[in-house]
Amino acid sequence: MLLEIDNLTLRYGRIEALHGISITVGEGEIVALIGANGAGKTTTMRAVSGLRPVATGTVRFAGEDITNLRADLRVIRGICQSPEGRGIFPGMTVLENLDMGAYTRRDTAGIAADLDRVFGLFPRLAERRKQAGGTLSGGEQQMLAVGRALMARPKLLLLDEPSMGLAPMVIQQIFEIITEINQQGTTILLVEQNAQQALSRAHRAYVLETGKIVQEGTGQELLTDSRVRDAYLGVA
Amino acid sequence: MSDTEDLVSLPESEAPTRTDLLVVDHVTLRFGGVVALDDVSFEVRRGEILGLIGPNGAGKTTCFNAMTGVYRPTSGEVRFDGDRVSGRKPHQINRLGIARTFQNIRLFPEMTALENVMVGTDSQHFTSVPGALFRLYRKRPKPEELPVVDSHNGLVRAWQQTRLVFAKVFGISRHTLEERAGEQKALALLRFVGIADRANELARNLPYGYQRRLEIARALATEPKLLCLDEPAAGFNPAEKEQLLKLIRDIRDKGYTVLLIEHDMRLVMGVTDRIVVLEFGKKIAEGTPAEVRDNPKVIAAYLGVPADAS
Amino acid sequence: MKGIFVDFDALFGHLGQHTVDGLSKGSIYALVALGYTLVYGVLRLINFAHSEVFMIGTFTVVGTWSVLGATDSPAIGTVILLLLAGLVAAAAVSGATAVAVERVAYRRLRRMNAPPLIFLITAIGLSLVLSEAFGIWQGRLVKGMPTVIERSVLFTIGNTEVTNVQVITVLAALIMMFGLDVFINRTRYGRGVRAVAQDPDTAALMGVNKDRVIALIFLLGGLLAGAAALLYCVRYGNTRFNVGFVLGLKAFTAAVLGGIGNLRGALLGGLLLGVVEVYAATLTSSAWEDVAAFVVLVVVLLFRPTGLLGESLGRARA
Amino acid sequence: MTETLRQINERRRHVTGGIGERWRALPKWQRAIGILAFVGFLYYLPLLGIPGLTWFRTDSIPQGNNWAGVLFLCAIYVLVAFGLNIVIGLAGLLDLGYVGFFAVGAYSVALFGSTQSPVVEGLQNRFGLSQDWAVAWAICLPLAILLTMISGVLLGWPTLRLRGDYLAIVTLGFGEIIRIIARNSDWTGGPQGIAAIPGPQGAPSPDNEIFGLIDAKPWYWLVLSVVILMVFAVRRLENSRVGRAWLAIREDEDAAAVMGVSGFKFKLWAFAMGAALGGLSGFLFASRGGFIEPTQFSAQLSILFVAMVVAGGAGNMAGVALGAFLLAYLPERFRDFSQYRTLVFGAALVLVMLFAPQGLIPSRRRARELKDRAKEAPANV
Amino acid sequence: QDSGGDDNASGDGTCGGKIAIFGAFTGPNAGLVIPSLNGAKLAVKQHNAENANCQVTMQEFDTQGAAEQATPIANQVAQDQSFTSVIGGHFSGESKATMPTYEAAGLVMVSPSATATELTAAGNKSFHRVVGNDSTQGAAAAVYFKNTLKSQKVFVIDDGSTYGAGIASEVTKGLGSLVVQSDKVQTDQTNFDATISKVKAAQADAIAYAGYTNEAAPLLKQLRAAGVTAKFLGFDGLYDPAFPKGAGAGAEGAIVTCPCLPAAEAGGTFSADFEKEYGEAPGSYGAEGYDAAKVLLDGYKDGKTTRKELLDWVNAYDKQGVSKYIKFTDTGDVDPSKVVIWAYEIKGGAITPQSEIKLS
Ligand SMILES: Nc1ncnc2c1ncn2[C@@H]1O[C@H](COP(=O)(O)OP(=O)(O)OP(=O)(O)O)[C@@H](O)[C@H]1O
Ligand SMILES: Nc1ncnc2c1ncn2[C@@H]1O[C@H](COP(=O)(O)OP(=O)(O)OP(=O)(O)O)[C@@H](O)[C@H]1O
Ligand SMILES: [Mg+2]
Ligand SMILES: [Mg+2]
Repeated sequence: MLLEIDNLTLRYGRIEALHGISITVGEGEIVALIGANGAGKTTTMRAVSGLRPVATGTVRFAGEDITNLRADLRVIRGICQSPEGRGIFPGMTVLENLDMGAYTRRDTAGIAADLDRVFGLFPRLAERRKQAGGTLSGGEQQMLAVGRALMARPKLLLLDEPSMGLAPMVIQQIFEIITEINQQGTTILLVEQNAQQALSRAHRAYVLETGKIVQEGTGQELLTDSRVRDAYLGVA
Repeated sequence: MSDTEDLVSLPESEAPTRTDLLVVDHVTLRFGGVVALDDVSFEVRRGEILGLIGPNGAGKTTCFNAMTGVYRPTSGEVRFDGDRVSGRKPHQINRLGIARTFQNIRLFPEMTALENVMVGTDSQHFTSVPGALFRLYRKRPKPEELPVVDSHNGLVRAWQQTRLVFAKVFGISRHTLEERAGEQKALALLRFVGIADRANELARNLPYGYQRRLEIARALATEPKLLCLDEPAAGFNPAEKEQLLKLIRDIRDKGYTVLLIEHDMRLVMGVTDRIVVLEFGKKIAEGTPAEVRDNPKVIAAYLGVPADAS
Repeated sequence: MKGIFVDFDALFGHLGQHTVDGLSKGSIYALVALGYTLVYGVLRLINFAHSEVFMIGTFTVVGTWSVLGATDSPAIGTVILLLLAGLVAAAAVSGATAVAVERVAYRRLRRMNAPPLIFLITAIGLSLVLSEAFGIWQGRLVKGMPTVIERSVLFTIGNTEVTNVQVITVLAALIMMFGLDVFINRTRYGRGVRAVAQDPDTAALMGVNKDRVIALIFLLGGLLAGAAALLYCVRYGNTRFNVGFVLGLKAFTAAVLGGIGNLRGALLGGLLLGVVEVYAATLTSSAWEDVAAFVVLVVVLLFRPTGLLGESLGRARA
Repeated sequence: MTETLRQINERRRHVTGGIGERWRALPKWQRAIGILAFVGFLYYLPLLGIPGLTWFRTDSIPQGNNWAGVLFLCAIYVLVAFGLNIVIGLAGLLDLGYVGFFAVGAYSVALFGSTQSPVVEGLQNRFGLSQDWAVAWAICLPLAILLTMISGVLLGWPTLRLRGDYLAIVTLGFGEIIRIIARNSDWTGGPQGIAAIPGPQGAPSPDNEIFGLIDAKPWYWLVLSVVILMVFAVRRLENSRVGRAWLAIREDEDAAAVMGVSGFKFKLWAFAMGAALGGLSGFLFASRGGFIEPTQFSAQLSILFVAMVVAGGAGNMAGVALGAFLLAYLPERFRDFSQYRTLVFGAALVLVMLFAPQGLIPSRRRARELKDRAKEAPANV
Repeated sequence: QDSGGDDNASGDGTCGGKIAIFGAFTGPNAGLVIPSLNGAKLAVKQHNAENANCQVTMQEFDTQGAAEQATPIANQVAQDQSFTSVIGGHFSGESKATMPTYEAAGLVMVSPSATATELTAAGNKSFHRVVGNDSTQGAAAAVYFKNTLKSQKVFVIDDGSTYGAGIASEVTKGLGSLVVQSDKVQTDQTNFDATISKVKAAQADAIAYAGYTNEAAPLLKQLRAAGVTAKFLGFDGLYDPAFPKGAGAGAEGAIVTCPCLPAAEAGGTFSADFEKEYGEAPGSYGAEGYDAAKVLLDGYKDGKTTRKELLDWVNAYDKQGVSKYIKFTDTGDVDPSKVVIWAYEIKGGAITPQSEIKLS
């Protein structure tokens, strides 16, 4: 198992946002997390990437206990997150934002190649490479956030609602990219509201409800599960 | 939701007429080399729900910004209900009757949900700062506005009684009355959008979906004639989108005119009366949902697949 | 005596001279301003204690020189030795002080995510502690020191005399500013600094060690303040326990004038402020130079609300 | 050392928190009685003779200072803190030049009320008035408030569009400009200052029985009464549409504007109100002292004012009052520290802020904000 | 710390009493005031030693030279009836701020060093000083410029303080057309380029500086570094060893005038006693501080114990002091004909007496 989350609790002040959840992500898998607003999906991501301190429980990555490791050190271990709300550096250009994604990398040639790949995936970004990140449109920022995460060449990629605010065509594209990079060997933990897409592309998935895991299974299983269909897929 | 009917006061509840409420008239907006809006013209008619769609970076949010005074068009102008919008400050434009929500939620994070909405009611206050300080302008209260006398403790009761007499003789300051009315209205609006259960929680601690709805309630509190929603369903799952769809319909049914930016086609197709499509800052199509859906230009630029793409 | 009388002859008769004087005065502002701007750019807080970091630098120079037995106008070899020793010592001590300031006054608050106003007050408190400590230890009156570089006129243009000390201060300020600019804008580490400035959480997600970056900017600010302290000593040959207060305010004004958080802005603002002050002092009297400085500041901000060059390290707009 | 301090602070927070809760839990009439008793005590304070408590008097040490005189100064500072609290605590604008308003208030009464002021002398000559003509104190009062409000608006008009720290440095400049003008102009009396500033009973003279030169008690009572009045006034503002608008602007000015709240207007009002209070306190300060000179209005004083507000607990009137009281009182009570006073003061400021960052008596809202922020602080950062 | 003798030794109740002394005993200009305080302490100590049955206590109040600090102190002293006389204030501002209060309380003030001319002009009944005022010193400096330095073009600079602006206007008056130009600097200023270029442009051959050491030392240093060789003359505000130290080699030859006696010239054994007590020569106003105390102590010795008696006593005082012959005019100034103004020169980094400046 690449990532093992065991019995994790996390608090915001007095509010307990996660009540002991356990999730595993195997090497080479796409695992989706779905759930309603406020279920705790983002919170889980933050616990994995190290942005929020954990109350109890452990997080293990590639066998190492990283529960109390600093966020920047986790990046070096190979965990990279594309955060909810995009987290674009507003005063940096598109190019610099992408470079930030490769902050911990030293292989100049590899970085250049990856840059080309990202620009190939999102031609819009190539057009705007000198524009300040903060002035991009919402969707452009989303592309930038995903592209930046790709630049880190992580072992484990955490994507928090990558399709948010994107036009239908681009959404399609994003999911194709996700599948593609997964096939190239990147493990992915994916949070998505677009459960249809997420489940059909994920190997396995978990359903979160108010801070607890209520269901888990393969993507296909959940896609056909009636409860899931009612709650998260909407009336067909 | 029935109890809100009388509290959410409506803008001249006229039947949808053909008259245009908002006119975007040949608006061009440049940022340095980027042409975000290129000679865009369209109008929003009273009582309708108009959808504004287009690929990422097409200029939709920029269009909102030009309408609400955040940016000034490079050329062209926006007219609202006969008044020029361009050149006015955001708060003045709000008083003309345009309210909006933001693509990246912008609530007042350290204020409670209720307080957030009450900020929206501010524009209905007539009391000025000295008025709030001295509270000299007093009105004869209606019976239901009088202080209640309900305590069993003699001392307290005496005090309440004094206040009652005082209010009867000297009236109650307009400020106090306005505050109370504002609070009632804010509560009603929270109930209307369905988040009254967490009215006293800080906005920053509300889940995402609640925050989105709170933004809508806050915008409604300013009693706009036109409500502009910028991707209200972003981050919602399909079930939640369904609820939102109902909410937007309810809003329209109350007589508001709505301008909606949204990428979720099911929502857009389900709720709008007409749709304007932008691409690269230019308007490429306009029409009913059915017309737009089948427009090859729109399909090529935006939808990708002919049918419902969600 | 008159209130304000304006003497245009005095100003325009020697405009070149006043400009040169102003530039050399302003370059010291600029160096100190860089320290404010760095910290402000990253943490969004006015590091009020930075003026004391500078002050301690000047006392370090005094101490080093007196240990080395400096005298007035020594031989050229000794001059270089004294300057180098002064620079190293002042930069080291100021840098260490700046890092210590961060440790003592800010780190705990940073961990608590306290609002900027709180930092301002601890900074003020710490600034009082440092300057008072020196006031008690070193006395409250000016402290003289040997004139290490004898002033001499390098060249004359028209009626403008340019001296060696002026050239040294301005050049030093320019070199250090550009060095810093390259470091922040061109290097990987500098990009890390800017990332922390704009969004600390996301920066951590990109693998940037926030604590190290913050310590680094304090250190850089301190080093520059140390260099400024040396230049100040060379130029003025005096220091005092409260030199930092006024100079710090001016330097901060300069940073704001140029666009706080913007390194080039700090340089521009510092030089401009120096020139404005000298002009104003010539036109009327030194008593009014601060008024002129602030009026210029207000006028500039009216037309460019984020300073001459705008903010750059920090959040741009959005 | 820090460990024990932290423990002390924890205990303090525990105790004060507990007191606060219990206090709020009391029935309204009991609270009213409590408040009345406290106010009564405040009026009794200059006579303080309760055994055991006399230790608090500033004249209980050999080189001590007049107790009522110090109380007067404390009360003045409390008034200043109230005014600055409107600007900083409520409207969220950092004003580092508040002393400017204090000075304008003080100079208003000095320039128009004193027979020795160049302005009055000018008026006398111009209109052929007698040598002891000057504007009456009672007229100087509204005049001072008016002038400070105008200066607040004049300062605010061009600068309030600026954000955060830009405003801070501009206001700081404003304070300095006021002082420099006062010091270098003839019509302000220049560095010599202005003497013979009147009080409620006219120009200072040994015959003034109540508001005289020697006994500071009546002056203290006067200012205390003003302070109490202002408590009501400021609370009214705070708990009104105005207070809410200030809060909204503090949080997100653009969003507030789009909701129809004019940021500029309310910020200007905050400035004007704050200025008026600053002017009022300057006015009272000058009347009491009978003499002012420009050095009394230094930038350091502005910074002290800000420290009072923040250390006390910005946004909370009880907090800023306590902050102001302590910052004025402690240096007087501990005169024996002589030249170490400022050093100790600075250290105390650092410690207070490090261990009680929300201030001594935080505003409940601010405390909540900070608690949330602290809890949320990212791990290991 | 109470100075001079113990409290309980007060004699038979018809003698002795309590003096309050106030001034800037801490703060940047404390160096100017401490010698005076020490002088006064010495006087009290000697008095108490000589008059076992007439013990006098002196209590210090530190104002840091600030008017707003001095005011509550004045209230304290005025209300505490055990205080029967006051030494102070040391600076003009604090004196001006507190004079009305002390007058109202009927307390006599004897100041060793507050020199502003206007202090005695307003007709205050309480204030006296044992030092010449600024107009005397200004006039003396003008005489010195004319007669000794033979200056033709004098550049007058002041620091905008109560003290500096006052004395600058006096010296300007005395010099008349010899003043070529003037300039103002400000407290804590460090860069004097503008002033220096004005001095250069005016081609002044002498500079009068009215202010304190903190600005004068760097100014002088920068003047010399910029090649200005004009003679530099300062007033008693610079009568402080820190001045030559701060200005370094540039200070050599600068003149400081002071209405205070060189230690060696002081009457009697004062200088020796002072040096024995404090291990250093009496600096600025040491002798004046001693005299101020002595005027009052003589009154106590004479059995004057009420505020009223002491006020009358001081008004009528007429006796040789260590710094000068002391006799007050109606306005409280020391008799102008008895005032001595000395010129000191900076030699080898020390302030050394040069000559007395004779006004006539
Ligand atoms: N900063 C915070 N402070 C306090 N509570 C918070 C904070 N962030 C999230 N919460 C609470 O934690 C719970 C989980 O939130 P989280 O953001 O993880 O949900 P989510 O599943 O990502 O929802 P969404 O789909 O809206 O993004 C919610 O109830 C939310 O109110
Ligand atoms: N301040 C600015 N400076 C430069 N370019 C800008 C600025 N604001 C917006 N733009 C550009 O203008 C274009 C239109 O942006 P806008 O935000 O209106 O897009 P949008 O239609 O709302 O897209 P999305 O659906 O992704 O939110 C984008 O390409 C954006 O990069
Ligand atoms: Mg989320
Ligand atoms: Mg958009």
